[in-house]
Amino acid sequence: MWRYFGRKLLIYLFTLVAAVTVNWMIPRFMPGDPVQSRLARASLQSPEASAAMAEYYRGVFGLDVPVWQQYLNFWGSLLRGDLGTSMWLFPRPVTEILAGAVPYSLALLVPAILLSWYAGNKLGAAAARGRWLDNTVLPLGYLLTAMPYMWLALLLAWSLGIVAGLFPVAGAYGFGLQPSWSLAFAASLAAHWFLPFLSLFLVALGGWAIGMRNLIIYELESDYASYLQSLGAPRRLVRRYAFRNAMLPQITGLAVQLGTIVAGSLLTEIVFGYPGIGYLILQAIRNQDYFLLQGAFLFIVIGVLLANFVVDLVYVLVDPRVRVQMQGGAA
Amino acid sequence: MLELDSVSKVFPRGAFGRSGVTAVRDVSFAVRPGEVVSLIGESGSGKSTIGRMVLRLASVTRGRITFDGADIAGLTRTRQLREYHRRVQGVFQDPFSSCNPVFPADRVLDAVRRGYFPDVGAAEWRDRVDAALEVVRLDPAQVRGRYPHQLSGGQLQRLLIARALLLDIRLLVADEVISMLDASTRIDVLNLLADLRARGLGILFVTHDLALGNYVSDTTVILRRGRVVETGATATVFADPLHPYTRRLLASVPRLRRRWSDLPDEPAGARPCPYHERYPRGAAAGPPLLAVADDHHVGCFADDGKPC
Amino acid sequence: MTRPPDEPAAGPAGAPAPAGHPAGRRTAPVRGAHFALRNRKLVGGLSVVLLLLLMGAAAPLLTGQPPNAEVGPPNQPPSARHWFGTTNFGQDVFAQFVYGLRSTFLVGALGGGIAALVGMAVGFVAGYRGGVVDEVLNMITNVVLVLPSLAVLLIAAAYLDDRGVAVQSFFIGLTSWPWAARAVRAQTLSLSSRDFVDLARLSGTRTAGVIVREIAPNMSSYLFMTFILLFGGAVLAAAGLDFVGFGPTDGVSLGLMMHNAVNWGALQLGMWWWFVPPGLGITAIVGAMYIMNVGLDEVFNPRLREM
Amino acid sequence: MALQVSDLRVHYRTVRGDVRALDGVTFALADGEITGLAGESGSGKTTLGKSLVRLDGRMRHVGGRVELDGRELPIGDSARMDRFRFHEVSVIPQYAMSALNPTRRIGTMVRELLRSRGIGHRAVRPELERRLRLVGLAPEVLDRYPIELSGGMKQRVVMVLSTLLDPALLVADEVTSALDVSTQRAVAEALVEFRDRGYVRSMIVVTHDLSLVYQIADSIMVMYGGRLAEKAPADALVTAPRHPYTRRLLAALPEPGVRHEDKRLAGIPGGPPELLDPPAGCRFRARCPLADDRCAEQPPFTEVAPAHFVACWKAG
Repeated sequence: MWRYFGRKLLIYLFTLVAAVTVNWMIPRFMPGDPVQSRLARASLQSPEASAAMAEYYRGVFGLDVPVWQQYLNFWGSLLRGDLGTSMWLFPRPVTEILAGAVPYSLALLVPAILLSWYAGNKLGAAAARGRWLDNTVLPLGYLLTAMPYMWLALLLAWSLGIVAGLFPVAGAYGFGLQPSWSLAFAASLAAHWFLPFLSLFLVALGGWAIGMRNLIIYELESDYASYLQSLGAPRRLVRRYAFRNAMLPQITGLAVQLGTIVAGSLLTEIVFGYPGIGYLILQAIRNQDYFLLQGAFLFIVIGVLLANFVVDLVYVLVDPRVRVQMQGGAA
Repeated sequence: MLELDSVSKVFPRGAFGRSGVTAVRDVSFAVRPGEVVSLIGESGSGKSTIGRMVLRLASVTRGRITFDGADIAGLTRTRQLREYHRRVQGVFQDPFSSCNPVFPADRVLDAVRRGYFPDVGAAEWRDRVDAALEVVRLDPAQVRGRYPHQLSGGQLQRLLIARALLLDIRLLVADEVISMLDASTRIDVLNLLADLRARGLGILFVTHDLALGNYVSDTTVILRRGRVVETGATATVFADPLHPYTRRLLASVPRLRRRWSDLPDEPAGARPCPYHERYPRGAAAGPPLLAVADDHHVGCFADDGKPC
Repeated sequence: MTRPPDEPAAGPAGAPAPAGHPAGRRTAPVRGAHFALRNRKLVGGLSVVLLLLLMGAAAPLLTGQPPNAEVGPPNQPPSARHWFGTTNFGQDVFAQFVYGLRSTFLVGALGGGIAALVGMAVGFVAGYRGGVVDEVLNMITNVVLVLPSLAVLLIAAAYLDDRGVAVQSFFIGLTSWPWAARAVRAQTLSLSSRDFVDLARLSGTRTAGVIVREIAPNMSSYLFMTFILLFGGAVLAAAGLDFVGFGPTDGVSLGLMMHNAVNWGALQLGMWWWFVPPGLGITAIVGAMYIMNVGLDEVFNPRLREM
Repeated sequence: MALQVSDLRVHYRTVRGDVRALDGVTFALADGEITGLAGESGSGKTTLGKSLVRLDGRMRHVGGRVELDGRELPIGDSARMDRFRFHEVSVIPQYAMSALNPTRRIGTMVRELLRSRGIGHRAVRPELERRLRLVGLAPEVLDRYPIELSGGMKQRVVMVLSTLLDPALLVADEVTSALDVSTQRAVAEALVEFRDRGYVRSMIVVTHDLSLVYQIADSIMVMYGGRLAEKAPADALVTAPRHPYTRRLLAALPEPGVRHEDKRLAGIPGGPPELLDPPAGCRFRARCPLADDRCAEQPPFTEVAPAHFVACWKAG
């Protein structure tokens, strides 16, 4: 048991180190003088910001100390929770800005991931049941997965938002509102949330449905399914077993797909001007705010790692084979 | 010619091989030219692992395997290994698995040419192939350009033996070569092995079937859990099996014209294992093998003092 | 942001048939071609892909002017003169579309190709060599697998002053190979326990030879399908990058078109002709390739064919 | 007569056309009879075993009848056949090692299976435990997942489960071929014990191993090319075979103690006929040393001695 999680944690630790290293390396090893080129490109309005940026760069880059020292310094400030100061929203610290955006991103991601996973699996299982459904679900599923996230978002925003006028297409709540515990505010939140959620949900749905369909067909051809049928077990029981067993690889699939869906949510947020991490990334790019960009990157990596770990835990809980092997019970 | 001296094999298991499973323990025997040695054991006895070690497809963990006096573990260069495989070849259990299904079956012959005889001309090579096919009694027209699934298991297995014969082999490792063949053709492959032996080839015949081992072999090595349990001249071992495990095995073999129920059951412990009598604590305390007669040795697979 | 909708290994349904056993299995390429031509998914998908590829290749012939030239009045809806309408700047959307197809195919082929090469190399070596090599490669694969690739790409792109399609493809390729490596590794692992691999070693074939001559041909259909999925993934990843604003610094791409459309308020202005064609183009290419893959799977894998 | 199979024809659909895996098979099985069904791969023996229980997706019932205790089995109609499965006809499949759902505790799976067939689990449970003990398994295996059991244990669980409702007919398909010699004997003897105790009325043991089936069977059927070549009491078949194929087959089996220097055995030259487009007349004709013009006509499967049936013109 501990060995399993130990291994997993080791991988996550490595990943984190790799991510931080990428973050550290890229500005340093790209051609040109990073400080000057950043300062030049950032074309900052206020002199304080410009000075702060130069100073911070000197601090974290520490170009006068050996490279390994620079690397350690980078980790040091990171562990203190210091991701630098935003240029765009100067002088707010990057961490604080990101913390404000995370709830919006989570509000989109968590329901979209869980619901699309659940509904996609159901849809895929239904598709495996009959030729007619299969012939509709399969092409539709492929069409959905083939869509760029932002394009579906654009289509939804344009058709349901602008043409039909059913939903607002920008921001997280109405212009005139202040965040409060009122019903009006909640309604506005929900209305603004719906379209970004829907576009994320739909694109992810297709992939799950296809995966489930293929897995179920495989399960239905397995030996235990034919044995049950030889003993006259009704299709219902065989299907239920097949569905349950096919769910297990889909859980692992969830871990693999997380990064993709998170990427999708970034793009969706941009389309809808939804103030999550993705929207921040766009602003960071527009305003040449590299600290914000790097900070957002780290936030995403850590989020994905945490989610992966949760998926691992769930998998161990639901697959008896892994559980048994961990207890060393295999005969 | 081939000699195994206290050979053991431990398979690493777990991350970076921290723990291991011992598949073969202190196995020693020899194969001489013109001799068929059958290695008999049930699943998990380590018999196939020994075959793979002899073919250098698996490494030896402890002990030595020598061929003509040279330790084969020393053959590390590709060229040295190639020379070794010029003399020692193998045929495996599943003839269909031995042929790449996406290519014609006789491609296995071309691979030999590519590896060993790149200078031989097409016409001469064709003659050599025809000669080898004739030895295994295959009609060249029947196999040329055919895909594996278009041939029977028996035909394929003979083709694979012909492949080995294209080289100047002196030892053939035949790993369960007939267990997947139909009853009507397996005897032909066995007879072929016997004929090759008559031509001076040494054969290591790995099998789980005692009757088949008995039919072709001169020497029998019976394995259980990676250890040699009994070994000797085939006639001696089958006429007077000394180890209780060998006797149990013989009694379980289904035979025609004699039912299990007609055999008197041997009461447990009626004839204890001579090894145990000498070394009551089992193999942990004694040598790997105990000589009972000139060419008849008994070993033990129990290493915790329990009776075997 | 590779998105393998049904990475061939995940659904074992997509695994190559363990061909070889009794009669009735695939014989020769002839039979494969026969089933390929009769497979509607394969033929349909391939047609769409080829049509779009042709459009991209013939871009200069289809439009008289460079994609970014101002050729007419701005904000025009589709008409006989401008099939897909014009942008805010009076650029012809159709011209941008056909030129954009080029970079889409290029990024798919290059990015997918690099990812396929890395994935196959890692997968083959890890699966065939096993042991410590496998452990280490597996670890690396897992690390890259959990790293969200769009995020990595964003960071890399942010510091690149000069972004061409080739550089973009290179980075996409380097971040999207892990699932392919895993899939290839699993296949290699199961194939290398087959006797023909041992036999090849006994015939004096070196490791590289065994992989190239024995293992790879056995999963060629599988490798091809993996490449198609990687191609689709690279196209989508590039579109995402372009959309964020990290597209090619010069030239035109379908993702960049969407980026510009959103940037210049096409949504609010109701200029649907500006953002619908590029997205549709991407969806058509990637979707057609996925459908083609299903068709290929059915052709290569007789078990599915009977469904 | 427990089982009466008349002129059964079952075809296999493949991309190249219909393979006539069973091409007119007729035989009867008495109450309490264990019959061994032997033949080479591709002879149709597995198809025969399967078609009495469940035709898989590619098999098609083309003709002939199967009667069990005088009632016709609707073998071509899977839904109607369900009523008979488990209760009347049951199977121990070739793949017994992987026949149990890997993610279910064995006991849970048994309970759900029984419930889905409308059988109270409580009523059967004591008998289930008794039978598990009989084959040397503690009832605690029901609390285990299949991965926790060894191959032999799974084999025995499947054996007990398949016969739990005392079926009239059991098809045991290559049940021993994956096992070691020593466990083989135990499993084979358990089959006989099940029959003796009345858990199973009659049994067809499909195998490629004549010597194994000789150990436990009352009668043996030999199949060749989709048809029965011979059916006889086990001793008669082994000591006095009538069909040239059976004779050659028996002559090709080495016995422990036989060495090639003393007695060189011979196989049967040639290969079995292609069942996609089988030749007319006797299927063994091309390989038969006794064949003559008459064999161009298909020989009937006739009784040449009490309970001894042969399909050969020369067998009279």
